Amino acid sequence: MNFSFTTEQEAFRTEVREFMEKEVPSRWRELGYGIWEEDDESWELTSQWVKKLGQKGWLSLTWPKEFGGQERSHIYQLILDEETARVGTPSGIESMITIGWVCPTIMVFGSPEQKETILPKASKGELIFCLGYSEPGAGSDLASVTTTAVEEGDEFILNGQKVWTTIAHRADYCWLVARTDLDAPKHKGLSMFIVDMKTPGIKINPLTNILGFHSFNEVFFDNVRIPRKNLVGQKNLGWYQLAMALDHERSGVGSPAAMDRMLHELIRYCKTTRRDGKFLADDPSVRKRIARLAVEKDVLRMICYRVTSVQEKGGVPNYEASTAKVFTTELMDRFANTVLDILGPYGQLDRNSRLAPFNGLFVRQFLHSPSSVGGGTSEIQRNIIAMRGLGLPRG
Amino acid sequence: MNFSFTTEQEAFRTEVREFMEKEVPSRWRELGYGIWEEDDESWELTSQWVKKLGQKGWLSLTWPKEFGGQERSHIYQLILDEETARVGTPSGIESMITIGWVCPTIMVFGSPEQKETILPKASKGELIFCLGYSEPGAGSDLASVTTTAVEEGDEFILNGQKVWTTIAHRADYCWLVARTDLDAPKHKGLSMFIVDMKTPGIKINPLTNILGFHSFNEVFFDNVRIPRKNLVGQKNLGWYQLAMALDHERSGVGSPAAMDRMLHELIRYCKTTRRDGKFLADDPSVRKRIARLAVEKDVLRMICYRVTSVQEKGGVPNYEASTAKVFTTELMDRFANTVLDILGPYGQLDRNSRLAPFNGLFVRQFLHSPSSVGGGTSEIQRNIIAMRGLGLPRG
Amino acid sequence: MDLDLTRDQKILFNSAKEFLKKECSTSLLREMKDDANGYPPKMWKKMAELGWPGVMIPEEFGGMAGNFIDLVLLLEAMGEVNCPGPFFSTVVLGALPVMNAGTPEQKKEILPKIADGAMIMAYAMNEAGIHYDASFVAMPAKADGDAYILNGTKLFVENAHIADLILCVARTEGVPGSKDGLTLFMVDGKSKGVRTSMLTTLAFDKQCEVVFDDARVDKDRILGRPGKAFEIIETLTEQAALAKCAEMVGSAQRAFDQTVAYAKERKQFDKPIGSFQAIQHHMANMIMDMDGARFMTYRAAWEMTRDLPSASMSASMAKAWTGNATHKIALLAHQIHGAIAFCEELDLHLHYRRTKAGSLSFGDEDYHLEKVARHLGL
Amino acid sequence: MDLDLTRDQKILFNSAKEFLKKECSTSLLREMKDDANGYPPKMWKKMAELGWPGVMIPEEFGGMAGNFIDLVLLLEAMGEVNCPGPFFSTVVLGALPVMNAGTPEQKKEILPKIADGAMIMAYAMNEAGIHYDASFVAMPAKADGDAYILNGTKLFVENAHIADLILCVARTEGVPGSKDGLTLFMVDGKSKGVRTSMLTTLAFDKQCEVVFDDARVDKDRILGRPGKAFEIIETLTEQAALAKCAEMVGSAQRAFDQTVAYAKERKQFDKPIGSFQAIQHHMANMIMDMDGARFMTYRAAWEMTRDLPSASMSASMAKAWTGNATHKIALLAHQIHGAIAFCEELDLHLHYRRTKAGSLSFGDEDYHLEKVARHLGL
Repeated sequence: MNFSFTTEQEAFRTEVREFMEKEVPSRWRELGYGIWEEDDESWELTSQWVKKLGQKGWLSLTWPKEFGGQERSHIYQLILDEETARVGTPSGIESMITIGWVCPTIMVFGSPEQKETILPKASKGELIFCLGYSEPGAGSDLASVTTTAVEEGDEFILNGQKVWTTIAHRADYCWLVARTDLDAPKHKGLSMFIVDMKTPGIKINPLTNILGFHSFNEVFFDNVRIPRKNLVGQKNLGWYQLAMALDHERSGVGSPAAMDRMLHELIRYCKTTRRDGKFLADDPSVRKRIARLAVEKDVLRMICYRVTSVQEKGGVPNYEASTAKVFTTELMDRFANTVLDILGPYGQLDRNSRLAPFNGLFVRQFLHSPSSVGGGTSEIQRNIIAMRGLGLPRG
Repeated sequence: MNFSFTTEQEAFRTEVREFMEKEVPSRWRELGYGIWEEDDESWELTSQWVKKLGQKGWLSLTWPKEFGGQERSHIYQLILDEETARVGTPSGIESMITIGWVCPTIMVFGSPEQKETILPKASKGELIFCLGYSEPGAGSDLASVTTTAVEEGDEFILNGQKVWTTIAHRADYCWLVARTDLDAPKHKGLSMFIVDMKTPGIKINPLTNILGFHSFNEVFFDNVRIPRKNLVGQKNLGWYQLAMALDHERSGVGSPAAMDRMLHELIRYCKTTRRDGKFLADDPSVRKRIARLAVEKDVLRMICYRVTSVQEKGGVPNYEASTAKVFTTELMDRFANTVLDILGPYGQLDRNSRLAPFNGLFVRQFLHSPSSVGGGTSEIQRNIIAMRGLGLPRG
Repeated sequence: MDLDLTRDQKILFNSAKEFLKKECSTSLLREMKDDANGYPPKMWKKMAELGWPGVMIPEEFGGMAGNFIDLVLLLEAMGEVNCPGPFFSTVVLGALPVMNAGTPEQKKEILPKIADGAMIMAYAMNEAGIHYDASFVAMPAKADGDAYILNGTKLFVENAHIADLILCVARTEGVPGSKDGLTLFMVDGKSKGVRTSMLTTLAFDKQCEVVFDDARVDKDRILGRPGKAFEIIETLTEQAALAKCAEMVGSAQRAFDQTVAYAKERKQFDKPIGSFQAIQHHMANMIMDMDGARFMTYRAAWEMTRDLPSASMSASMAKAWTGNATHKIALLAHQIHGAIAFCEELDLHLHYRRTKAGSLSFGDEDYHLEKVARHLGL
Repeated sequence: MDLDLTRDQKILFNSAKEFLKKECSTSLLREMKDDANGYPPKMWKKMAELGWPGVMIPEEFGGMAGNFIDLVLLLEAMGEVNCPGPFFSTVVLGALPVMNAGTPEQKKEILPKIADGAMIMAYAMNEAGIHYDASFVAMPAKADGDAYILNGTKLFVENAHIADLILCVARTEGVPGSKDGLTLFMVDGKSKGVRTSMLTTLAFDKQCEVVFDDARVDKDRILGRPGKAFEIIETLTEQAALAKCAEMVGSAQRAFDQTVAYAKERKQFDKPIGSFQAIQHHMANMIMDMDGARFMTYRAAWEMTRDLPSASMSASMAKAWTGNATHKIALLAHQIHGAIAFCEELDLHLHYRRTKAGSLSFGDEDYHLEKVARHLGL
């Protein structure tokens, strides 16, 4: 049992932190955990940033050397995630998808050519995927996708619609699941594809999210021709490959560090802000609420550390990762909601109001969290925890 | 819309309250809501008490006159329930079963002879039922009872086992559900019976509950012969008759009044008790917790009043009664738990400790509530609320 | 005892919902979000024709002489559609204090105009350093001959930008923290020395920062007695808190209704999601929160109509419960909808925004629990 | 970073569980509930042979020289079976403060006896008027020649009835509320003027009321400096709070394990109840509470072994979380079991009792949250 980091790991943390402090544009710090602003300017910032990380080799920290990685242990990844979250980078969904979900799956199931085309560029931040999973009729029940990919000679002809496709309008490729066998039971007829977003027949329809940003899209596929070489792994085994990708996806072990920073700023605010005749920090109820958030944040940290601890021993954290995901999502809800309560009427003030505490950070966090269902709702996660973690029977 | 009681109703409340204040033995006030002590002495007290209520006509307040009732509106019943709960009578499960569940069902489905034998005596408190529903394999899934009643001439031969049978060892009759058609689908082969507990072949095995009282039992039936006239309603339609009885059962609209009294005593205690240098009542966290209990207690009151309000207009409150049941159970949990927290180390002190606050009332309440699943667990209740109340489809 | 609406109440409630369904579409909300005024004057005029602004104003001043329950029902209906406009600030924060504390002349001057829809009001109490407690108002009002001179900045003043009359709390005596010395001024919204600018808020309501820069108010433009405004403010806060409950109840009810419909219709794993126990139990919890919020609000309103001493505690209880309960409903509504709720177009987020903003206005849970504690004798 | 137990820790933990499985059956608990001593001396002797009482005592005094993690693992194993006996009061509340503040002579006198299982200790701090804060100790100790005379009543003194030595906090100076002036006396449990009587408690633990009636204690029977006991007590409270966490973690884990097994085996509606989503989600919540409690406890223990400054906050965090979390687990365990859990025979209630009693001892959630707040610089 050991809750500390080695000297070498701490040195890496210092290196990352110093880099972050120097390099992260200050406007990002106000955006909130898991939120990135969506306009051309901020996208430009983001993609430069990802490239910078790529140059440092930090996108492929844990990758095997044969794929251009550094073969560092998962603890280094944890440290990187923590420091990235702490400093308030937009935490890059684009690198999360590409680096966190797509590339590890390609390493296992991809063809040599796919590995060669994708991995080196992705590790440099020069190549971005969007995720073609959800459809209007297939959300939690992902296996029921109806987008079809019909084999025709050396190609698959893709028809159908994806939705909630984050950064489809920015991505180079789509990591897509489609039905290749219409007669098989629904889990058994799916395949995964790498789809070049410049292929003719793809139409993207932007959607605006409740924060007012354009971050996700509807994507329509009309007789889109995918070369056979872009099929990932085996035809009709897509569901099982995808399930593995979801195991990777559920992590997000840096979030407690983001909360560290938020708590730190909140505490400073409460110690310097008088309301109704006293400093907020002197209100017993405020003290208790902040202390409780701090405790819950550390509980989450333990749960996240366990994910890394399992990985470190060569295991695949599945239910552990699900607990981390559920706890993160729900704590972020409580966190933002509690902070708005502490701020009182000031909790309503959004960005660009002169008096908005933290320039509205927690308003955006408050709006962002309840619908963050990427990678499965909390309900689905709890099913996974009960069935995979505790061996309870399927319902 | 009207949240008040008429002058006549208020006069009835005064009458009940004065009666209660005078007549209720003081030891009952320390027992806790929904709890009754189980020894011969306390049973004697209880049965005398029920008879007293019977003499006042208060057991059959809302019954039709033809069955010896007073045909008072449900509001009078509510008032009676409130005042009974407030003063801290053990709230008589025995009259709850007999008066609340059995008799209303007999009025609808019973034979003239059954009505004549049971109702007048029951209304006087001279006749007590226990409830033969649960079996080792049939709890939430009540329709899966396996106790059989096989028709033979003018009798049914009963074989099987019931469990958690509260007051079986005191009851005159058992209100029992048994399987009369072994081949029918499980909901369609059940019948209800009135079983005289003195019939040969009945064996009662006492169980001790976690408060240390003997309140429930295992009951074994070994070739018990029930005369056909004791079949209630129609053979094989028992499930539907039972479902109706459960609708009545789920009420318990007096509980907020019990909480009124507990809060009142708790507040008095906090105002006069110093801990760690200040009165408990001056601790902001204690103030907040008590205030929250008071709010929740009034929310429960509104939910209970609505049950009565629906009944008053001739409706059958089903999902409303389920919300009342769930809320009561869960609030009682929170209530007891919160009070123990407020009492700190003193919260551990049970009856007969010199310094036990409220002579351990909340310890017993704390122990009593988590397993109070009579009439269906909170999970089952929530299913009912969703399906009956909101029309959500069956799972 | 009868928890149903009376026939008249039902008619009022249903006709209000009918009217708003027609007049206050979600596309209107979208427009109004970026509209300078924040509401369509045509809709406001129609409301006035229906008598809404005068719902509680006595007949002699052109009102409908309704009671607090009627007000609550209108607010609930408006809450359902997240109706924008000057109703709350004019009727709850304007008409009620004038009815409560105005002189006969003041009533005669102001109430008929409100009832007509001809006067829009706003209420300026909050300042930097205040969450809810008016006794910490610091803004000075200095006597100067026949007038007072007001200087300072007020915050969270809804509709100040369109208000004909601003009720402004200022200090004519004493120090911040003292209940004595507060005075309620009726300031002409267009008068010299009053500058408003818009705050950007969670619920897209039109809350303003108002700077009083040597604003001059005649001495007879005072509501109640000079220095004695605290009690008027207390009553107003109580009424406003309860009125907010009604809005939140309406808003949460709509989010809830949408979610029930969605849960029945949306299929996953070949079944409506509403058939899954997890969803069913969420919804069972939602309806308990919903019913609790509604009937706690109705009870307090009913007690207010009867001037019962318990009304004050009941209002605080309602507010302490409703903020949290309706927030939980809106949150679960999002969760049950999943990704689609993150889409601006769905409007669900408006309910999520409104219920939270409501819970932060006129006293949050803590503030009202402390009031309840005092009522309980703690 | 590695959250698993080391090989040695696993051996200790598993062998402890093995031992307790054999020695501490539920039928034993049933007997001990009504036993005057409250524990079987034979079991205690065997524990001593295994070296448990000396788990943290240095080798020079006959101990195992283990660290706080070892202690936590033993307590967790004991928590699983709700093990009765003098371990907690002797080792946590006795050995630790002696190790922390004793003179070499005191250590030499006491620690070997503890390690041997020959000495049972108890800790008497609480009094009427105190929940958790020792600075409110009022009981006077008056100097009288070479001795002090103690008079007063102590409460919640676990195992006082069997203690050879009672650590008693009394006031030699100052007034209640002051941290100065507290002194820790080592009182012979059998001495004249010490009377114990049993309290009836939720968890069936043997907590006593102890009356000191002109009890005479020699001046050299003081732990630490006279009047300066507060810091020793603070450290002890922290350690005891964390030790309680370990017990609660064990107790909740067993309730949880039983519930998982029951949910897989118990069928209703022709399916194991564990296949119902409502049950699955309850259990998912339970495991998050469980994992949180366990690793918060382990982390604090690990930090204590390293004497890290953060250990103090981590211990308070662990206690603030664990009380509530393990209570929720035990409560849901009851709920999932249904009626059968209301049966005394099932033993589930023992976990429900123990976790709650633990959460009320050595600081509840509020107390430790306030400590956390202070650590956070609030």
